[in-house]
Amino acid sequence: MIGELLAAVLQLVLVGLGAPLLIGIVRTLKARLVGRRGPSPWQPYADLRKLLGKERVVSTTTSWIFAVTPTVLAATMLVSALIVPLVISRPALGFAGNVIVLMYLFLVGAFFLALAGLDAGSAFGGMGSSREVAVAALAEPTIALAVFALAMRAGTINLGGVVERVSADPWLALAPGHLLAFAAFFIVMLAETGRLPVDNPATHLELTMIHEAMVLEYSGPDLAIVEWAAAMKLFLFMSLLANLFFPWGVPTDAGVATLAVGAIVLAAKLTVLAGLLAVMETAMAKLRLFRVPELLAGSFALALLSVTSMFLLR
Amino acid sequence: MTAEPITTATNFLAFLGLVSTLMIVWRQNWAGRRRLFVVQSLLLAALATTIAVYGHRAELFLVAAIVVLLKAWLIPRILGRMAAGTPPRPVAPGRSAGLSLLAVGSLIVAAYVIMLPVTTVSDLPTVGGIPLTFAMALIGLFVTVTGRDVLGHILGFLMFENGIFGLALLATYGLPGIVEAGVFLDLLVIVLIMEGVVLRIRREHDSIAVDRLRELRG
Amino acid sequence: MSLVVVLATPLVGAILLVVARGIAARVLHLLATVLTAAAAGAVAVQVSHAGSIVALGGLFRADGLSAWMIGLIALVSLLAAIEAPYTVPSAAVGRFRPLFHLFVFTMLLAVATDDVGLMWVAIEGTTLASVFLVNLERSRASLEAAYKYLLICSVGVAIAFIGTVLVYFADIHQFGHEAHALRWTTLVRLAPGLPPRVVELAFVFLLVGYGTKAGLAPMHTWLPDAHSEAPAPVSALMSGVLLSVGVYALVRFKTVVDLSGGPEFTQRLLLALGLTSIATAAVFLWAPTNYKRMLAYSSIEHIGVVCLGLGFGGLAGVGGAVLHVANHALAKSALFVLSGRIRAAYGSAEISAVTGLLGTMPVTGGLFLLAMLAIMGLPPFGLFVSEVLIFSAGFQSGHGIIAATGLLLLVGAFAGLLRNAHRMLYGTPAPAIVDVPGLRSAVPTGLALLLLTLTGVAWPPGLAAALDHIARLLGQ
Amino acid sequence: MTIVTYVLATVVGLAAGFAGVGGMLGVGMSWRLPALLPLGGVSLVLDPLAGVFLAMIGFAAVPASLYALGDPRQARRGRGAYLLFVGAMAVVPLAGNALTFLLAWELMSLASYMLVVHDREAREAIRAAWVYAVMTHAGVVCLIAGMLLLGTWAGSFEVDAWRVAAPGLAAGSRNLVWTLLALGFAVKAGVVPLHVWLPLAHPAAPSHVSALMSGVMIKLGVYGLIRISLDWLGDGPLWWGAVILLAGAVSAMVGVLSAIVDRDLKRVLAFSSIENVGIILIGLGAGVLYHAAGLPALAVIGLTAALYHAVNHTAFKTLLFLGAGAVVHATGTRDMEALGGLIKRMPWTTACFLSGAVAAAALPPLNGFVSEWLTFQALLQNLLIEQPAVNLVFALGIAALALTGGLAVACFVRAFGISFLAVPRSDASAQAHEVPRAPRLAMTMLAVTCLALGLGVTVIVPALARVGTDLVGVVGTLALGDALVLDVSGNFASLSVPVIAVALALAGLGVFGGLVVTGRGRARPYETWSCGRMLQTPRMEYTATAFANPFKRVFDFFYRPVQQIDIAAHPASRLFVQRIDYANPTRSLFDDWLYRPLLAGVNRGVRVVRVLQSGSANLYLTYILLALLVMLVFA
Repeated sequence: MIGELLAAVLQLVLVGLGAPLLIGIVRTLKARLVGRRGPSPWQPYADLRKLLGKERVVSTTTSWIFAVTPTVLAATMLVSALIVPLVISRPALGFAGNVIVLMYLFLVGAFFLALAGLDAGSAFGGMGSSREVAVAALAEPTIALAVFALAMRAGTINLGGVVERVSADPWLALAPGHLLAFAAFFIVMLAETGRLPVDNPATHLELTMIHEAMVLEYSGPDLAIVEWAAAMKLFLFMSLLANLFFPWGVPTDAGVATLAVGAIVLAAKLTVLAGLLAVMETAMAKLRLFRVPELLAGSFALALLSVTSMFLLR
Repeated sequence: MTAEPITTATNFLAFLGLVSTLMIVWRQNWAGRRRLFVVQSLLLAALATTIAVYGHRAELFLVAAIVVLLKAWLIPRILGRMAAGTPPRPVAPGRSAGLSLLAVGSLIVAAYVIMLPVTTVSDLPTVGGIPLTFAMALIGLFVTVTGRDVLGHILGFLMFENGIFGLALLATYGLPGIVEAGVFLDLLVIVLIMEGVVLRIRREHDSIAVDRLRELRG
Repeated sequence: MSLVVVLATPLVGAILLVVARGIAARVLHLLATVLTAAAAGAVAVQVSHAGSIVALGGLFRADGLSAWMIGLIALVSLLAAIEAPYTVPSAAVGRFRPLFHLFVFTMLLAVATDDVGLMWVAIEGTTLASVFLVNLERSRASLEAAYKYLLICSVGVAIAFIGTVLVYFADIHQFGHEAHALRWTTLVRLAPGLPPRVVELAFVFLLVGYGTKAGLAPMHTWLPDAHSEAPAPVSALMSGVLLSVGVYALVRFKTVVDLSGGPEFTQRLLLALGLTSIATAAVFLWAPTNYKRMLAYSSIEHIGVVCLGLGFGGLAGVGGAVLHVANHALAKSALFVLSGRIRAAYGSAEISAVTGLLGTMPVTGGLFLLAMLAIMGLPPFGLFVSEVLIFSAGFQSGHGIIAATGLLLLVGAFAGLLRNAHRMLYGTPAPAIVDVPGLRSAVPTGLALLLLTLTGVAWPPGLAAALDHIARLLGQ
Repeated sequence: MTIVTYVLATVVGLAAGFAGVGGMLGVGMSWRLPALLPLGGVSLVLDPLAGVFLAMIGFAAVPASLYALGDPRQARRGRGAYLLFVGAMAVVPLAGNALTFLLAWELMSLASYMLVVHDREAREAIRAAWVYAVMTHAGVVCLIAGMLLLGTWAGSFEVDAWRVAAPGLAAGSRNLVWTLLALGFAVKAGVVPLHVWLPLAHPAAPSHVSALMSGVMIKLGVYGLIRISLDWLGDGPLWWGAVILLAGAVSAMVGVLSAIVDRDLKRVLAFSSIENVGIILIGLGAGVLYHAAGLPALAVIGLTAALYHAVNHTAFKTLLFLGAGAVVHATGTRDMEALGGLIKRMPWTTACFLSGAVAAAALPPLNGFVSEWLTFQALLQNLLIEQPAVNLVFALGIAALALTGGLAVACFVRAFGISFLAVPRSDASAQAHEVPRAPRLAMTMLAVTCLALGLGVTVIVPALARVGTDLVGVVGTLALGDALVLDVSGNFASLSVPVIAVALALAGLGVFGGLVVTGRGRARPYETWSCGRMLQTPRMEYTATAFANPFKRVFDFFYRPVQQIDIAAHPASRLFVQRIDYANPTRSLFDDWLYRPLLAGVNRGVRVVRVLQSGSANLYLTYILLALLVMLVFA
């Protein structure tokens, strides 16, 4: 029982504290790739601490929804942290949910963030919400089909079950269906977490930003929490990607040593993925908003391919 | 076998009736038609008396008398009163009687075909005349349908009635008394009502042409 | 005895009303209809006990079907008589009353007599009695309608006379000069022996002849003109029961023909004519200009449904058809009475002239809406149940396709009727219209709708048994 | 008098509700009155499936009637029709024979027609009522034909006789009956392409009635589909389930796509009803497919998902319509472009509407999420059926359900955000005031029900599963997990909504506590940032049309939007623009290609045939002569 508790705490700490570091690593890698020295990977912690110190400025037109949204965002991310198998295949809340619950928890966050965007009553908030919700809607079918591909292969959609099933039979991981599902899921991650081809996290240019437009009105501690939640979302998505599709090294029992090994293996995988993300982002420019559906349609086609390949090669 | 006198007499009278009907179709002007109608009614009365004599049906004498009284005298008088006001209609040029005679011919053939079930099954001596009288009825209907004015309609209807009366005589040697009386009463009332209606139409439209009566559509 | 009273009262009433004037006429008018209704009730009671009653040595005979029709005619004429003072212009009421009762007499005679020939005379009599009723208002249009009505119906009924003569010929040819050869009872008794070919030929003439009186398409052309130009009580009587008398005559002869040559012959004809009638009505219901013509076409539609019921046959089919005749009579007479009031208030029979009826005339409008729902065949009124009965017979007798087509056409008619009802009932109410004062005037139509709800939702105990008895009577 | 009627309606609702729950728990009851009507008279039978729908009708009628009590003056006209409406709806699931069913069904349609034509002057309400009445009547005619055919072949019009005789029927005749009845029920359930009456009729009715129509009446169409696919006609071929599933998928997508772009709040909710019926039918289609493929355990899950979503939809859609009714009552308009900022003036209604919106967008922990999750589980396990074609149908179902889920979130963010948040766009919404206590109580009751239905998963799913097993036939004990966690098919998937809800609450409190403790709670009010412009007017806000713009671009093949710009220039010169009117209306696929040509054809045909009655007596006589000759020749 102690192991379970320890694993839960470890997962919370990893997600809570590790998320800004992941963002930092990606930023520094991107800078290095374009030949700049770039800020140190610990820079996001400094930003958060600065924001926490600042004064909260709240617009008169907003309502309680604007005030509650940061808390809801953070809460959903923390609960998701206990569902995704980071350092142990069966995390504390593993029994309570599966991939579909995870996706809907992220949707709760998107729902309230969009409402907060609208609440301020400015044109940018509305535009950001409208586009964010459009992208989220178009990403849904891909997630569902990718999950369907996994469910066919693993016979269950409980995350722990999938991890154990795939790690037990390595050939599964190399099946074409599996790789196609990974590619589809990767594109969805880019769309959901607002990374480059869909939305440029680094800019404040009104016409191009989707995620940033919604949080334009936030300031001080609220902005800190929102940024923190966004970082956690990226962390969770990447670790989900890593552990579902390449689950080796995810321990199944909760001993102190095994947990440490699990954490290190997770850190390694995330760094590799962060590198891949950085390379992708520097290589690609931002897509015009009305080309994003074609990208998502492509990912949907990949997911459909993975499902049909699962059929044929069964 | 020598045909019984009743067969030859009824066939001959029925034939004459049909000829009178054809004459009515051929004659276009009203006065001539009215006179031919009287002839037709008299022929039917004669038919009734022959059946009364040979068929030993005493009540048919009374029926024949009523036919003469009603259809040969009273109704033509009313028709005359009705037609009094209208200006004599010139015979429309180019409206040859040939076309209608052709149609009447086909109606006679149709009458024979329709009455086949009756003529094949019946063994009555007067069976020969049935298709002829039925043809008279159909031609009467044809005159009603092609009537250009109200009088044409009424005359056609009366000829149609005559044809049916003849058919009834030949097929059943006369209907039961109360029904026969009812039919004559109805016929008289129809003509009287028609007279009232025609007067009102003439007062309303100051003409009894049918194309004035086309306002109610849809 | 009560049969003679039922027939004598309207005749005597008509004769007296020719001379009566003023308050005496008004009292006599109402008294005559009430007495007829009472006598009809007596006849119905006697028939329900004794099966059938006879008068004048068998010339008059009332069995189940006749009693049903006599009751219906009495009821509808009561409704029309009560309504008459409101809508018939006072100048014409002197001519209206005697003809009205004569009209009722001829209809009662047609259904009460056993002699087929006398029935023909009576039906011809109904036409003659109602010609001047149609032309009561002496307008140019009603004159034209009356003329066409007289001409077409006389030609039609004359064709029916050929049929009657042929039936008589078949009877004599087979059994010689029977005493009462033209009596329906003898015809039914001798029917199996009659030569089928002749009887079937006779039925074609009878169908065309009496079909004209019943308003079956394509012989229906006089009906919209006559019913829309006649004053409301007369068109209520004509649409409600005169058409049913035409159907009554057809049913009588159908029984004889079925016994002699088997039911297929009459079924084919009745189903064909039934479908054509519903189709023609549905087309003309789509965009009528005048709401009285709309009601006339809806009568054609419902008579077509009755014809389908007779064509399908079986206890449900014929029983349903008989019930449908009663339901339709009640609903249509109520509708015509109400349309009379609407025409009196709005001054025009055009649908476009009447808007916001529910707003300006709440009582009449409300009743009009309910009656329209009834005529469209919606529960809780009886027409829904009788239509379901008829179509259940349709499917049971294997005529699935025809039943389905009928149902489809009914939807078309429903759409048309509802469209016009909407144009009249809703919209901005016309300001200067006042409703007929007092609720008393709404009592007769309200009563009719109440009866309809009875047959629609809660059948009185005897009804099912009566319908089965009548169906069996007609050889099902 | 109005008060009495609505109190009576509440009592009837409660009675129906508890009778329904009783029925669900296995209390069977049957009550016959053969003498009252022909074809078997009146007969009412209560079984578990009827119990579920009866409970739905009952427990939805209570808040709706309560809402009406809040504003008796407006609810006075049509109170009789409302009572008839609730009564007839309660009888439909109980009907035990054909005539009772048809009578109750038609009475329900008639009552709802009377309520739709509530506002007599509004032209489009009248047209809506006409479209609704004609389509419903066409549906009823299909039902009449189907039931009479079934009654003829089964030998009796009693439902029990149908169950007995159904297996013996020939496949062809059973399919014909199924198609006819399915068409009839599809019209009432608002399945695309028979849905065009729904967005017209529901907004025209008063709010508490459209709440019942959307929440409960269209479910009776689903009830009918369940009866014919699983109960009355025995187990049918595979294509029944496939047709239901695909129809559900199409309806879901068309419903939500139409809901996203509509400006009228109540039309948005009406379209969302079409979407939710689509989701229910996806679940039902899956259940029927499994039943036909001989997998009763999965069939029960599919059916349970459908029933559960039906119950949930009744709860949150009634809540949303009552909320919309409150908004219309307060602001007098349904156009979302004129609403906005209502959260500050109508806090209570806003909170209830938000909970309805969250439930409708299927977000945890409320009830919409749970039934959609269960539908997913039913769809995801289709591998046990070997045919690839069926698996493809399931894959389409999954994609459609997922896309619909995402678009539903967008639709309700738009509906709630534009109507309730930010600055009021018209002075009507600026002076809005909170609705009286009765409607608020009604809405709160429903909001609490949504939460309870969401949290009580482990109680409700077994109850509905028992209804499923009663229909599909006895199957082994369903491993549905313990009191806290719901397991589906062993360890395929498990869900525990209470645990997630508690975790969310704890995490939220933790974060909020952290903020307050570190003393950073204070906030300085200031204007919304708008790039330095001084003036902040409501016209700068995002409008409903603008919000829907991305969807119009992405799905333009479906919407075929029309660009309407008219520029009012200054009289002096074209260059000085005074006013620009921009509209971007979408066109309905079904109106343009299916219904408008149909009407035009009918009108043309009628104009041609009217010539027959041309007024000439000669022509009329010719008709008689022709009729005579034709009959003589052919007879």
